Amino acid sequence: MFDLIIPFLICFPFLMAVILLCCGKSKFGNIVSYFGAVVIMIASVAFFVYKGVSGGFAFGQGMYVNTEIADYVILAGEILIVLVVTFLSFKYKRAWVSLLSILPTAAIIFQEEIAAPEEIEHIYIDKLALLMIILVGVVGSLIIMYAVGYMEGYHNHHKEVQDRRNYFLALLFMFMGAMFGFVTCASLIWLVFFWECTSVCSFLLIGYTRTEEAVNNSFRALWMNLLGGAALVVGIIAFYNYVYPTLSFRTFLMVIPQMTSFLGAVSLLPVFLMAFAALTKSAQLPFSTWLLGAMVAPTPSSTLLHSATMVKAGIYILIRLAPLMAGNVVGTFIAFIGGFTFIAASLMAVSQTDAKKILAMSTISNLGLMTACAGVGTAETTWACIFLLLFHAVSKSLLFQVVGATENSLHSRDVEDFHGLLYMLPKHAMFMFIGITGMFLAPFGMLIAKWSALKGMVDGKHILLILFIVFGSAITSLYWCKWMGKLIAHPHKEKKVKDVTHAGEMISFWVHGLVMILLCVFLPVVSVYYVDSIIAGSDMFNTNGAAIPASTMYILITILMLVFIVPLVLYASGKNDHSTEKLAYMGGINTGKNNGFVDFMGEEKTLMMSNYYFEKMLSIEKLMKPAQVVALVALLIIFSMLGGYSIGGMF
Amino acid sequence: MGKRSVIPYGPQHPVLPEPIHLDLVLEDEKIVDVLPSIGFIHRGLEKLTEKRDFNQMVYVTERVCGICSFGHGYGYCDTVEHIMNIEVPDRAKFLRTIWFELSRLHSHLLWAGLMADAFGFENLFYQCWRVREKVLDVIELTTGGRVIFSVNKVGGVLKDITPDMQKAILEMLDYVEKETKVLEKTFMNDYTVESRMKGVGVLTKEQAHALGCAGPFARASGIATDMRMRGYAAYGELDMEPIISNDGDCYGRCEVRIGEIYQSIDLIRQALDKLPEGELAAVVKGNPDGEYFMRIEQPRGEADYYIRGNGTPNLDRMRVRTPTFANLAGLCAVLKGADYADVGILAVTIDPCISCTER
Amino acid sequence: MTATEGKNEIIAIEPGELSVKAMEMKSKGLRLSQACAAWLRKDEKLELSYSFVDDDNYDMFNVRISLDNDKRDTEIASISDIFPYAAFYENEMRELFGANIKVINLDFHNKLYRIEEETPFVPKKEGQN
Amino acid sequence: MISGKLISAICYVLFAPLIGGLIDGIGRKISARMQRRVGPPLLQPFYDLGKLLHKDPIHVAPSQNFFMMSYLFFIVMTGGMMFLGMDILMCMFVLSTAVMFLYFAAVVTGSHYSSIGASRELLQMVAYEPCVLLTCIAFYMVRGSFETAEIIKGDISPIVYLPGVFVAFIFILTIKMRKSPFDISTSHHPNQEIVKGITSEIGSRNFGIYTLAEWYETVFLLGMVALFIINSNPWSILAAVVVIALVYFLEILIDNTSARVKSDVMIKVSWAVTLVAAGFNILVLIYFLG
Amino acid sequence: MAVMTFAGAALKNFFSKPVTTKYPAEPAEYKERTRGHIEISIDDCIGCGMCTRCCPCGTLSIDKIKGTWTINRFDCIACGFCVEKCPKKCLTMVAGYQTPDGEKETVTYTKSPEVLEAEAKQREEMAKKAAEAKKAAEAKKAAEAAKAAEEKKD
Amino acid sequence: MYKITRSPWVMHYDGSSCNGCDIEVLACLTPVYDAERFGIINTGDPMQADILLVTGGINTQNAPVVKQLYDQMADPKVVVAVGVCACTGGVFKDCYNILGGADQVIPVDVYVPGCAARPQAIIDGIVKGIGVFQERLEKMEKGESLTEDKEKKAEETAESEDK
Ligand code: SF4
Ligand code: SF4
Ligand code: SF4
Ligand code: SF4
Ligand code: SF4
Ligand code: SF4
Ligand code: SF4
Ligand code: SF4
Repeated sequence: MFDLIIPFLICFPFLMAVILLCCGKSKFGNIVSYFGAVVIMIASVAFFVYKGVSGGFAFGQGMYVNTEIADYVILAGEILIVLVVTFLSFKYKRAWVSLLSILPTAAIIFQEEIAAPEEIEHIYIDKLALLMIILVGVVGSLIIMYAVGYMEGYHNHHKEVQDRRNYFLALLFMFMGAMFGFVTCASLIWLVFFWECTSVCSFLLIGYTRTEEAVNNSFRALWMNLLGGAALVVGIIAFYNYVYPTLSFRTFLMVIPQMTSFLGAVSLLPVFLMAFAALTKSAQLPFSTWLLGAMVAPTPSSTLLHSATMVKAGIYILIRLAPLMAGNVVGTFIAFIGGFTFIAASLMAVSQTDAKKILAMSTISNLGLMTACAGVGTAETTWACIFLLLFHAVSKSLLFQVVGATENSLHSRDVEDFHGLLYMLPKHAMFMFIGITGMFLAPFGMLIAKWSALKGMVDGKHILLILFIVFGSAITSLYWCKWMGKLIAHPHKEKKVKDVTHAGEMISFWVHGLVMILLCVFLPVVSVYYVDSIIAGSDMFNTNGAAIPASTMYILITILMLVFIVPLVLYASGKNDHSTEKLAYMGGINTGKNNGFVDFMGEEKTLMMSNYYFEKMLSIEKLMKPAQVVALVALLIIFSMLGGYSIGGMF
Repeated sequence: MGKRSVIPYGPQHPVLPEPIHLDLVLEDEKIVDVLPSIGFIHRGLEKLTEKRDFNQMVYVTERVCGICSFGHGYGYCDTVEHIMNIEVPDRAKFLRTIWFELSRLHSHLLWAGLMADAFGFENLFYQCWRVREKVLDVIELTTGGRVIFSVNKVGGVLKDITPDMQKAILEMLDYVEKETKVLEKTFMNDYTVESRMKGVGVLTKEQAHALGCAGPFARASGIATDMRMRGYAAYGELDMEPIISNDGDCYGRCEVRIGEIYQSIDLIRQALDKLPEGELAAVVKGNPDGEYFMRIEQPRGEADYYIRGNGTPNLDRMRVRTPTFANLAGLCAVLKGADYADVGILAVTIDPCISCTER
Repeated sequence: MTATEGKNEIIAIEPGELSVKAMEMKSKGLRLSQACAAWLRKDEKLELSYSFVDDDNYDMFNVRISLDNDKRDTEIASISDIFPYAAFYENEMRELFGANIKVINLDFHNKLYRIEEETPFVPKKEGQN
Repeated sequence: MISGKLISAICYVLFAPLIGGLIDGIGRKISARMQRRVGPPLLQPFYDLGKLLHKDPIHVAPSQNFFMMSYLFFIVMTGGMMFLGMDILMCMFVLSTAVMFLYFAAVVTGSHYSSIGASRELLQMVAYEPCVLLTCIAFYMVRGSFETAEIIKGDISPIVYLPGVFVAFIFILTIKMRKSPFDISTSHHPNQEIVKGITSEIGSRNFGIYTLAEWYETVFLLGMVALFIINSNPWSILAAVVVIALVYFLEILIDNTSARVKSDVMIKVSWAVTLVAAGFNILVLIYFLG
Repeated sequence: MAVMTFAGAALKNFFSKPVTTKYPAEPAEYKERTRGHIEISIDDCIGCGMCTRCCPCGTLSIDKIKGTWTINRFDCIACGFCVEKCPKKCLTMVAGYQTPDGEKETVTYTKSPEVLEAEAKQREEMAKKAAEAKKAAEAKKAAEAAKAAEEKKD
Repeated sequence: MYKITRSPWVMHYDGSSCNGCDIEVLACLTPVYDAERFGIINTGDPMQADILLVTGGINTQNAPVVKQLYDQMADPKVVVAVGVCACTGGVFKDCYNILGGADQVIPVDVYVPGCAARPQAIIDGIVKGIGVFQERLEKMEKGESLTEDKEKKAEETAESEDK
């Protein structure tokens, strides 16, 4: 009975989307959305709990072997997607993009038709899938709740954008449905469908405002993702025809290591193509630009793309592929690209003042770290990868939402304008603080994940990756610290800001913050009882036991909790301590306050302090192209290597 | 505008003890705009002529600045002497030259120390100032003061340099020459020092001319102007060439000043060699009536004196245009585009004297 | 090189001629070495002197504007557009002597020194205190 | 065994200030002699600390007091963890957290010198962090553990395998100890273009706390140097002390013979040294051990 | 690209004796000409006031009758102009600076009683003489007047 | 009672001085006089300074600056006026833009005469200031107000001005 939740989770969002589309412009959409979000959240949590209680955690579970009707629906869906893409690309005079949709879809349909009939499980639930479900379910629903409030404020300010908020919400729902499908399906055909589905949804979301920039960016996102999709299709076809004739994803994962011994590099080609697809989806270099462009859309869509869904789809695939990449050339190159993206994106993040751009660059960079971990493919790094994914999803979602809400109140999302935010919008500043600490600081989990990643890479003797990480993490701290410093700094001007944040948004913040803290506190529990067993799962590493011994873990956590608690104690104890307040030092010419000084004319001037950005050196304009070239070259090298082998192997 | 910092520099700042204030606009640490503000040290001493007679004014003028105090006293006296047509005895001219160069020596060593201090080289600062103490010893020996000499008067000098003192001076010169070689090695060759000076605050010859720069600041940009070439005091009888550099950056300015340390040593030796016998001062009668423009070379560059007498002991106008005043525009020019970390260094490379700038 | 004392001339001009003169000096490649004002107590006269110097032969030309007491408010066009660094001198002359110099490129509005007393070097005019 | 570690950690907490202060005093004396002057008395740092703690506490923003206390706490914790024989990589993460609190204490005032100093402190972190992490990793490669208790147990001193890393670490030490040419965020001398930089707004008691934290940090950092030397042979401790003395003297000499460079040069040079010395060393290590 | 070029000098310094003077443990040495502060041999002063008039700071004051000479040492720039101008050469510039203090007190030198007495006497005498002279003059005048009157009569 | 006399950190502010006294203040720190023997450190930062050395007189523009720097210093604190300019205005006291010595705006504890004040005199002045410093600390720890003390001082100087 509970197993029906899976199709429910996939279909219900689509249903909600349809309802929303029918709502037109009415306010009714808000209620529908809240309802839908709550239902999805409850359903996913319930399913998770049920699985835990029923012992379903122990093993993976496959289902839905016979799915003829569903197959037709999916076929129809695929064709629908092609039609939509073709229509829009002709409409916006980018006809060539439609080829990227038509050809692969035709190929995969053809492949499906000619494939020998086989009995495969179409849905497969294991702990990894469950993790993704709960992540998408909870974070995604919160984002939708947040979106309802946000769009209200957004359309109040942006009169120039046509109000199609129900359409927007519908897209968000569709996206979630596709995500649920993607993480649970075990058929390669379905996988391709859901993949394309997320691509198109994100395309439509990005183009929401229909401005020229939005259209450009949305098409960039579309073609890059479709290219990934095409690679996926080619990979599947290659796998079916040259490696092993099956369309089961699980078989794919299990069979490849065995085939490598006598097929050689040919068997790695599908892995590489799939990983390549993941790179596009996870916005790794050289495909990072689409994620940056995605920011033209209203904040909830960026939140959704950046945190729990879209980009995580790529990582999800990479985690699945991790064991296949361990120690081989594909893994090495994927890890290289990941590591390189980590450091390059961090560098670019340093030069940004736009909060959303910083978040975007940091997303790309963190995804790079995850990609690198997956690419290394040992149990330890995969453990780290999963934790990174978990923490990143939560804190990024929180950060995006807070930034969006702050922007609605402050009318700016420039970090420089966040100067003294703590005194203007204290709650927002606090949540930003939590989000940022979650991203890189003790005691939050990212740090432990990083620790483990480093250890794994040292064990694997990946010197280049180690260098990427040690240099990259130094840079990471730089841009986050800068931001945090801005929040608490003494304000330039005592300005009052009207807080227009909706209750729905606030609830979302609180839940995120709470989840964040709980995750930290229960990190060992999560690790020992959950993540470790993903790693030990049958299609992962089969190694029994944790990647990091629980005892070490507990010590670390104790220390880190101390780190958390002691300042609070100090803060409390320091409250009624005697200390005299002095004016800040300004060479003796402050005008009786800390933010004004006597200027050259003897008049008062406001003291402004900005952070460092190194714009001339590190701007995106300057670094993106060369970084893309490096990554592209790496891709070409591995591609020609594998292609060469494969062609050689075929004849 | 968001990425810009607007901050004050000074008036109280340990790198440059003198109070000058700059409004800076920074991008990261790059200076994009600068506005100077002075007046923290303006006394209005030029107006004291109404209350003090022209003989007392010698002591006031000496206190235009405590570093080239001698030069100001000299410039003032020379201008008055021109107006009153006083023929200063030759010995006095030579003695004045020697003291002038001693004060240049101590001033340049002081500058070198402050420069070292500005780029955070503590030990070098101490070294320079330690050497400078030797010069001060000699100055105290001959004049009785360490920084304010008070040996000038209208008509000549008050004190003589005895043969014993001459010997002491020569010994000191040898010592300073030796030590300067050590300093030169570090100032001119050290990587860390170079990284702070080479290419920092470049001013081309054209710019320097267009901005009216003076002294070593201008000479470092290749402008061969040195008022000593006008031959006042005994300079006409000594052998010298202006020292220039074509770099136009802080390194060039440092090179010029170090060259001038050697030059001063050489000039003092020459002057001692040629020191004529004779009176120390001429007799002064009457009051100045008339006007004169005088230009001399202070350690920091050209200083202009303008004096207007009206036949009474109280002058109508006593005006000092000091080198730093001329170099302010140049300073602002080199500051633009420099790093914040260079502010101290650039301020010091013009060898600023705010005290005399504002009088 | 031999020592050259250089010329030292004073050239009297009318207030209106200043810019022309400055242009002329500039075209000759001269440098403005200083500008100053003087208040002659006996003659009750305000004098402005702009000194131009030649760095090659140490010549000095002092361009002089004399203003009688009743004319001391005469407007004088700033030469700071010709010699940008004249601004400091001109600001000083205006603040301390009340010379009515107009359109200075970096105008401190009588706040270069920020002194309490107005134009301390010249006596107050009748009707003012 | 556990108790042994505990004792050493307690000793650290109790005596590090004494040792740190004394080291500071010796350093100042040596510096003075290099400048050919007599210099302050040996116990001067303690007099200074005493005075600072007796003055009226001041702040610019009230939260400074809290940030400074946290800074001190985390520095002590960093060293404590090391002397407890715990994970050295974690120590370093805690150390960065400590630095962050100092950063907060500076920026919270919004004043310009301390903010610029704080920004530069971050740049310093960017400059030294890679090397510090690589050092930990190098220890791990040599000893197979991040735990200091394990690192000191080998038969051969790690420095034998890690000469390049040692050089890089010494280099980075100059930054951490705020010595010229890398005292860019604040310096012990008042000749900084940003006055006292990150500590500009920190006075009286808070500055005392800062001083104390610096002493703890000095001992911790010199402890890191000792890790390169110490092995299972008890005599190696003596060798470590000698090496520490030499290293410290070298740091002072460097301090006394260089100008303060700018931040870009600092990052460039320290990254280059890290990459060349430490990176190459680790590469070789991978070949030989792997 | 040389680094640590100063190391040689620094090490040499390190192994040489510091140049620091022992002041204040040992008293400072002054040069003969050092302009420290002004001393007066007050009894030689004739109270002419030359010094007070020539002092650029207006530091000095005298009271001729009381026989005092007052200096504010916290105001004297030790320029030596008064020394130069004093007609009796009773002022001398002495090495050794005036010690710092918490108050800016002036110092007053008073002539010794004998000298004062002598001066007073002298003044009296002078006054007497003057009076006598006056008397004499008056007498003379009177005599002349009388004479003139007599002549008139004639 | 704790002795804080061994660690007087000074901050130097150049009022309207001619530089003569400033360079002598700096000269105190250099090898020949080496003020650090007494624990004296020249810190540029009022937050960390105990003794304010003022050189030069006070003019309209720097009066608020001196006052502010003084206010920023933590108690107990001491002011030493170095040079006759800072004591009385010295040779410039008749200038139109000189208000007088440092005591015009802040209470001065020790006056160091001289033009320029000799390094030895400056060292002596600081040492004298240290005595005041210790007294102030003792007062402060007893909970007595320091301002009273300063006000009295200011009054006194005002009186002496009147005279
Ligand atoms: S990143 Fe910002 S500026 Fe760029 S397209 Fe997106 S919203 Fe516009
Ligand atoms: S600044 Fe932000 S909130 Fe304001 S109108 Fe623009 S987008 Fe809307
Ligand atoms: S240039 Fe400076 S040091 Fe020289 S006399 Fe002028 S004020 Fe003094
Ligand atoms: S100094 Fe001259 S004026 Fe004065 S009493 Fe003597 S003779 Fe008379
Ligand atoms: S020195 Fe002579 S002329 Fe000058 S004021 Fe004094 S008495 Fe008069
Ligand atoms: S030395 Fe100079 S300042 Fe002092 S009393 Fe004599 S004349 Fe006056
Ligand atoms: S000038 Fe000499 S004699 Fe005359 S009052 Fe002064 S000290 Fe006395
Ligand atoms: S006391 Fe003398 S040396 Fe000192 S600042 Fe004043 S005039 Fe200059």
